[in-house]
Amino acid sequence: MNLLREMANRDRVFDFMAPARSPVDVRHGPILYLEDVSVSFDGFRAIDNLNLTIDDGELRCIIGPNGAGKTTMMDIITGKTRPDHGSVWFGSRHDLLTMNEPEIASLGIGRKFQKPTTFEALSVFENLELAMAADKRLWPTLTARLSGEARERIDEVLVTIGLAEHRDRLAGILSHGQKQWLEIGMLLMQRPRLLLVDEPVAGMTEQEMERTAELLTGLAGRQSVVVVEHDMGFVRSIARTVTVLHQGSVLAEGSMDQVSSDPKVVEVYLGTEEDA
Amino acid sequence: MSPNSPAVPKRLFAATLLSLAVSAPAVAQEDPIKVGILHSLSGTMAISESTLKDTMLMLIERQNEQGGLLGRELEPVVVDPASDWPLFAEKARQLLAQDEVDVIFGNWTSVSRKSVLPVVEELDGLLFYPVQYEGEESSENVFYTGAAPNQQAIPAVDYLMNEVGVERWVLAGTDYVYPRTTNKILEAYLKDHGVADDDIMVNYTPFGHADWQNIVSDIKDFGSQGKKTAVVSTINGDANVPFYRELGNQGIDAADIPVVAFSVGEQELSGIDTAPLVGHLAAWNYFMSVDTDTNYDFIDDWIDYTGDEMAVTNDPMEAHYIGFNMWTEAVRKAGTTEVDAVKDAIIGVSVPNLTGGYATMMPNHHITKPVLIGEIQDNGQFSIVWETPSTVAGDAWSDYLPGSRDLISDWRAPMRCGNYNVVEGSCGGGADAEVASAE
Amino acid sequence: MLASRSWLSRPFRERSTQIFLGVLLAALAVVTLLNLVVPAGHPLHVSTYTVTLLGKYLSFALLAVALDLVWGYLGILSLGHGAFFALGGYAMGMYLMRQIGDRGVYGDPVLPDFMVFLDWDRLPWYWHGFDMAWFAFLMVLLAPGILALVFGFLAFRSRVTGVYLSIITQALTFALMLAFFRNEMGFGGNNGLTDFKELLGFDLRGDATRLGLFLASGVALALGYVLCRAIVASKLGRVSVACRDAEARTRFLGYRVERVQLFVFVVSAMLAGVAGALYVPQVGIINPGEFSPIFSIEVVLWVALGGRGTLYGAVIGALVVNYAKTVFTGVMPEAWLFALGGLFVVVTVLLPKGVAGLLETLRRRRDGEATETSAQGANS
Amino acid sequence: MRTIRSLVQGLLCLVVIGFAAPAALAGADDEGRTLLEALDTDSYAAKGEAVTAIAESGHPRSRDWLEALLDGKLQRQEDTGRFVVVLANRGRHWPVRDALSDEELGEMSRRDLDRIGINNALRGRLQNTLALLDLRTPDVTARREAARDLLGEVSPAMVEPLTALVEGEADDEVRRLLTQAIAIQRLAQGDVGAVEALSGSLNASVRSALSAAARSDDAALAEAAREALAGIEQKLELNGGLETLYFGLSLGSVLVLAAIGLAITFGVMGVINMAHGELIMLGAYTTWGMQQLLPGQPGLALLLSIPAGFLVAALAGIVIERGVIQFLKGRPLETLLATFGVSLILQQLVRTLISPLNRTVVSPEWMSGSLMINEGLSLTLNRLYVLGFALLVFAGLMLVMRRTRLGLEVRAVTQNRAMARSMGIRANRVDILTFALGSGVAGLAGVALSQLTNVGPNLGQNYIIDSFMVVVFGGVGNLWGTLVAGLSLGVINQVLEPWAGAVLAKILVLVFIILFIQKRPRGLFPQKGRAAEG
Repeated sequence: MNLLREMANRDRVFDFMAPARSPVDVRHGPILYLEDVSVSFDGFRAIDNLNLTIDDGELRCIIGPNGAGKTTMMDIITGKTRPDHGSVWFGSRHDLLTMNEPEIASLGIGRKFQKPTTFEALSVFENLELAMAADKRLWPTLTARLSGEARERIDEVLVTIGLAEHRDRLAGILSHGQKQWLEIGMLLMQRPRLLLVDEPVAGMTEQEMERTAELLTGLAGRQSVVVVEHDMGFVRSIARTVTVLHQGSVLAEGSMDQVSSDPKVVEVYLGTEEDA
Repeated sequence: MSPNSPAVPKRLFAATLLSLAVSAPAVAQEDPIKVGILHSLSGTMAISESTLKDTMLMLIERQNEQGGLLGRELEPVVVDPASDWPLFAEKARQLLAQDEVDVIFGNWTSVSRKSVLPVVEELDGLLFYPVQYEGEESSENVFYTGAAPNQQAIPAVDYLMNEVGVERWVLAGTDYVYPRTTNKILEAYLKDHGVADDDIMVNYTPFGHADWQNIVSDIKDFGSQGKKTAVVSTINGDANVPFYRELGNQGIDAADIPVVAFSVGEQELSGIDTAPLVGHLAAWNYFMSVDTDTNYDFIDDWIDYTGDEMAVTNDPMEAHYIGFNMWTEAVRKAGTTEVDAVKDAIIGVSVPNLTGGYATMMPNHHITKPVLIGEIQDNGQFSIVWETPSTVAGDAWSDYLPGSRDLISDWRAPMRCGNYNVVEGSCGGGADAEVASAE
Repeated sequence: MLASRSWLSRPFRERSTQIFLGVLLAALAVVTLLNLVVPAGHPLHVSTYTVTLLGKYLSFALLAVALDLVWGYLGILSLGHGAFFALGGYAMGMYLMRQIGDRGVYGDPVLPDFMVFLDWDRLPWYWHGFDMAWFAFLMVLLAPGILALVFGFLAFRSRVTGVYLSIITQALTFALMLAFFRNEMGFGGNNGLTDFKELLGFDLRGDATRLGLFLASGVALALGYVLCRAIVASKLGRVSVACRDAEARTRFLGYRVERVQLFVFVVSAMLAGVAGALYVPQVGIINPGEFSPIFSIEVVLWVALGGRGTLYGAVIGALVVNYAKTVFTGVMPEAWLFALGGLFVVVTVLLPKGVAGLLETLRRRRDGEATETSAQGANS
Repeated sequence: MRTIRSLVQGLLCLVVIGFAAPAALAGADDEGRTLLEALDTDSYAAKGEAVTAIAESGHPRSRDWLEALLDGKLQRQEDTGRFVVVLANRGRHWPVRDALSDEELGEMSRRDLDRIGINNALRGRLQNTLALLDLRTPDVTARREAARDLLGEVSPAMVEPLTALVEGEADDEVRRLLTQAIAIQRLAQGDVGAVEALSGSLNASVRSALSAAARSDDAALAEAAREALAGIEQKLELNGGLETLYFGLSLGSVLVLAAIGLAITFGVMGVINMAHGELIMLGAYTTWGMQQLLPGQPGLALLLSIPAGFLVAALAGIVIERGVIQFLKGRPLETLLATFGVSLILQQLVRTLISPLNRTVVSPEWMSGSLMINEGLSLTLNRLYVLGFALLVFAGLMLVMRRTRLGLEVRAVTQNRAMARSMGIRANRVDILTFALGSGVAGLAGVALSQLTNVGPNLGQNYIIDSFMVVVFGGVGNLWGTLVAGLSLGVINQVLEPWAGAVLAKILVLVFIILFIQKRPRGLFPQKGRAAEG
């Protein structure tokens, strides 16, 4: 009986009543913090004691040969893969390892996949609409109506990614490059604090690459951006700090020049550069 | 194509010729009498039911060769309810409301009959149901030409108890109403005859059960307790083959533990390697091996009709044979195919059965039948080892079930009731309303 | 917020829904007129037999719409939707059984005949309450709804997808079929529930009741269609399409994919339950056969044949296949399976998007439209 | 037996004297006719006497008569009263042979013949009589068989002659069995000493006799019997466990066989082949057809059915692949629709072309009966063969997939079609071959199933659901998974069955699969790697 009363009286906030987004606390340091993270698949160590820190507002490029663990690292940050041990913190308040993908996404971590993944049966506009930051719980989604403000914001992004005239086309019939842009657009609609961008320029022309570089550098400062990329030219054009991953852990870190003169990096890369 | 198809154009051709001929005005001018045939031609029950459709077609063809009925030709209307129970109701409705048939011969499973029953009652049709069933039913519109439990199960158990000296009983059945009821009746009957609870083992399996290893092993164990043991099997259709195979392979033969089956007839045996089954028993009201001239004639007809020298006849076919003859007899008696007149006329009608006696339609819409016990032979036939001295009248309501002990059925005026309670002296259940609305 | 702007009213502003509802309601009205006004002998008369048959088709159509909602828009191929349909049917059947009262053959005021028959001395607990219509109708929704909720919760939480999900839905309905076949379960075993007398006081044999049931099925189909359209046209509908095509992506956008799936799945199951409840009084029997996996596969075939992911295609598919079945089983009882089997093969090979896809192509050809927007349908 | 013999001989004398008149030539025939006449009676008791008389007569044809009688083939022509032996009794007209002169008489109508009927009691007596005759044959196996048949069947009158036989018997096993057979009879007479000879035997008749004795009023006897029984029960328990395991493996092997073809068409190619069951059915019908072609040689027919069943089903598979599935590349769900249509057509085709009825497939001699491990545990031979066959098929498939060019190409095409094509693999050809392989294996399953269950149009439907369950439970695309899944589901089912009943056991297995898939959403052996993710 007492227990019941206690339950009833307690000034308790239920999970589903709590706001979906809670502010990220970056007063005490980095926005993303990975420590001693390891994961292995069937005995193969994809990530091996990885330590990585991303500061708020930073633009970081991560490079590394195939199989270095780049995508797996992204999977861990976004909650798709659980590490065997280690800790992953978003700001100083949020332990990402205790959350699932939608929760992590709601915190403000956006991700662009290596292979562009858009909703092919929906129009470009609808793709962006779904990505837009909003109350993404069930009932609000069901009853949601598009406000004029939201519409403007979508149109704005459509212009930014150069797909304004393809607004009502199905995403499925866009070209590879256009899909890349659409996915970047979806990232922008999410208004994330941290963007994880996996190979953004694959399949893009020179001009498109330049625009992407502009866009990403423009984002940095307000938002933190982590770019995984193979294209060295592109990396050189945007990078301030570069991290080199090799066999699941950090091989080197520093400016592009520092890194590229590092003998360990050269050794690793010379063997594998060609098929990158 | 099915064996009967050549007959159809031939018959049509003959009918056309007849209609052209001046000498046969009666056949040509009046509408044919429509006979609905409601048997599954596809799905799980096609195995059993499709021959019944052919039987009916044959009987109708023979009848037409003899000049039809009341000077009119008989026209079969065949539909396929596809072993789908709700579809049975729909097809019955189609036959009665759309095709306006005068009578329906059909159904095999209890559930299909239950499904059709409200439709036949609502639209006031006639249904002849040819398969042994669990009883506990008597509808004004249905004529049950198959065996009720007292015409099959009880005599079989009597035989085993008295002639074979069985003391321990395994009641094995497929889990549906017919085995459940039959086994209940048998349990009550056996206990009345002093069989202890420990000496009865009841087992139910799902439809089409294919893996009998454990159960046969249990039966073997149950049978090795020093008393003569028998299995009373109400196992349905497809499950029998693996059951008998397992029995044979685990070394149980009829001399050790005989199995008496109520659902295994010549047609089922035609799909089984019978060598290991020799000596197991079945109880029916007809066997193809019955040694009478009417039976041999029927078999010859059937073989000619199907064109298959190896074609077999079985109990439900005889039931249709009897039912069809009873109906034609009643129509002749009534002088019309009008349902109410036929219903009244048919009670008391006697026609020859195939076992050398007569079948009479009783007031409860069940018929009189002899009960035969046969042992399986290696050629898929039964050798008759025992039969009741006279025919047994079908009992709609079992005397061994508490719920139905006091019920009787009599569709003659003035009672006209399918479930008259002799203790309370009233017609129970829904029949009240029916009678009221009918009058 | 204005009522007309709520998510539920959105479908009424869509042209396709307006056409659908128009055709459906017109058909209901015409059938009713032809049944009531035109005299029986007249060639245009629609007999009560046909009305009941049409009513059955309409309840199947509702089931097909329910399946299309999960399959077409959520990408979950349920091979067990017959289970929800049957549960709704059983809930209705239990109510109808209780309505028989003492008019059963044994005249027991409480126990249905089959329980007397099997010597049960009292009603099992789960049969209580079904004598009240409101409770029974609530259970028509809740029984399938709760099963879908529990099953969906487990499956979606564990992210069981694709063919694995399809097969376990099949296992679900198969297990239920075996369970309902058991006489100990207290649902009448193989015979199921039958010999119903009346519904809400109306005699089930009456022509008016049959017409009423037909109309109720039609209205239920209309409402179900509108509800599904409303969900599909909402943002949630787009999210479910997103789940269908790129589940992981949807998660990374911050949507709780499993909750979306669960919601749509439960709604669909309840609709299927309603369809079952309408089906039972019209055919007069409910038995475990409706749980059979083959029946559920057939439902999938209706949807595929009509055109998946269009809702109205599901309706067309259900009507076409069942009408064909009725005609073929009567006209060519020996060969109808060839016709039906052939139909499935031909339609799949020649009309990959079903009848709806064909209609769409024809419409576009007529309009001469070059927009590719609607050309790209759901790809499996 | 001597007592019976003297009695019968006395009777015989009387009869012979009565018929002494006929000519000497006909004398032998007359004796035979008299013996047979005695069988033509309605009383089974009198028939029993007549059987003994025949056995004791030493007539050269007596054994033939008894066997014919046992088979229901000893008949009498209605009008002439001539005794005949029917040679084949199917259909309406039967070839017959004169029972006395052994002369072929051509065909007679079934109408004109009256069968000399027997019932089970008489059948038992006949079998005993034949067994007694067999006990004198030089063939040891036949003697053992005969001795085993006598367990529990010995009548008081037989004790004495049997005891004499035991003394003259050379084979230990026959001696042991006969001693037990006699002991059972002595036990029934209340002889405590007989228990000793019986203890330790697992034979069902022995147990039955001991159980009866344990209920007897004689306290000492009951006690001794109970003790002996306790010992037997203990041994049986161990056997019971082994037996359940065997049952489970056997059921599992059926599941594996049914599913393994699907593991290829569905698991490897991604075709949701609803017609898989009907391909199994085709294999079973091939066995039936083969037996029709080779009447009287069921074993040879069965062996030939293995390649034939494979070919028939594989050809059907090729037709389905070319006719339907090749148009549905990359639309797996639509293969479900189309192949379901194909399955309906195939079923109805069998119904119309062959028959809606089940067909008889005969088990060859070497597959009937069981392999006796000990008296309490015997493994049914047909299931043992099926188990072995399933493992062989599995091994063969593994070999094809792992060691042949085809297997390599199949794996290449399924992993990356475009890449495989660019490397010069003819993907279409690989598709055809893969589908044919999967279908052919389904045909093999059909050949095996024809030995266990019905051969009818519904055969396929009974296995299609189970097959999908097994493949999915094992992990799509993994042959080992299918093997392990099939066997383990079989064992689980059989372990549960005695405890929960057949229906509930099956339901529990299904629930288990549902829950297991929650735990491992991609089956027992999931396909690995990022490629498998959606």
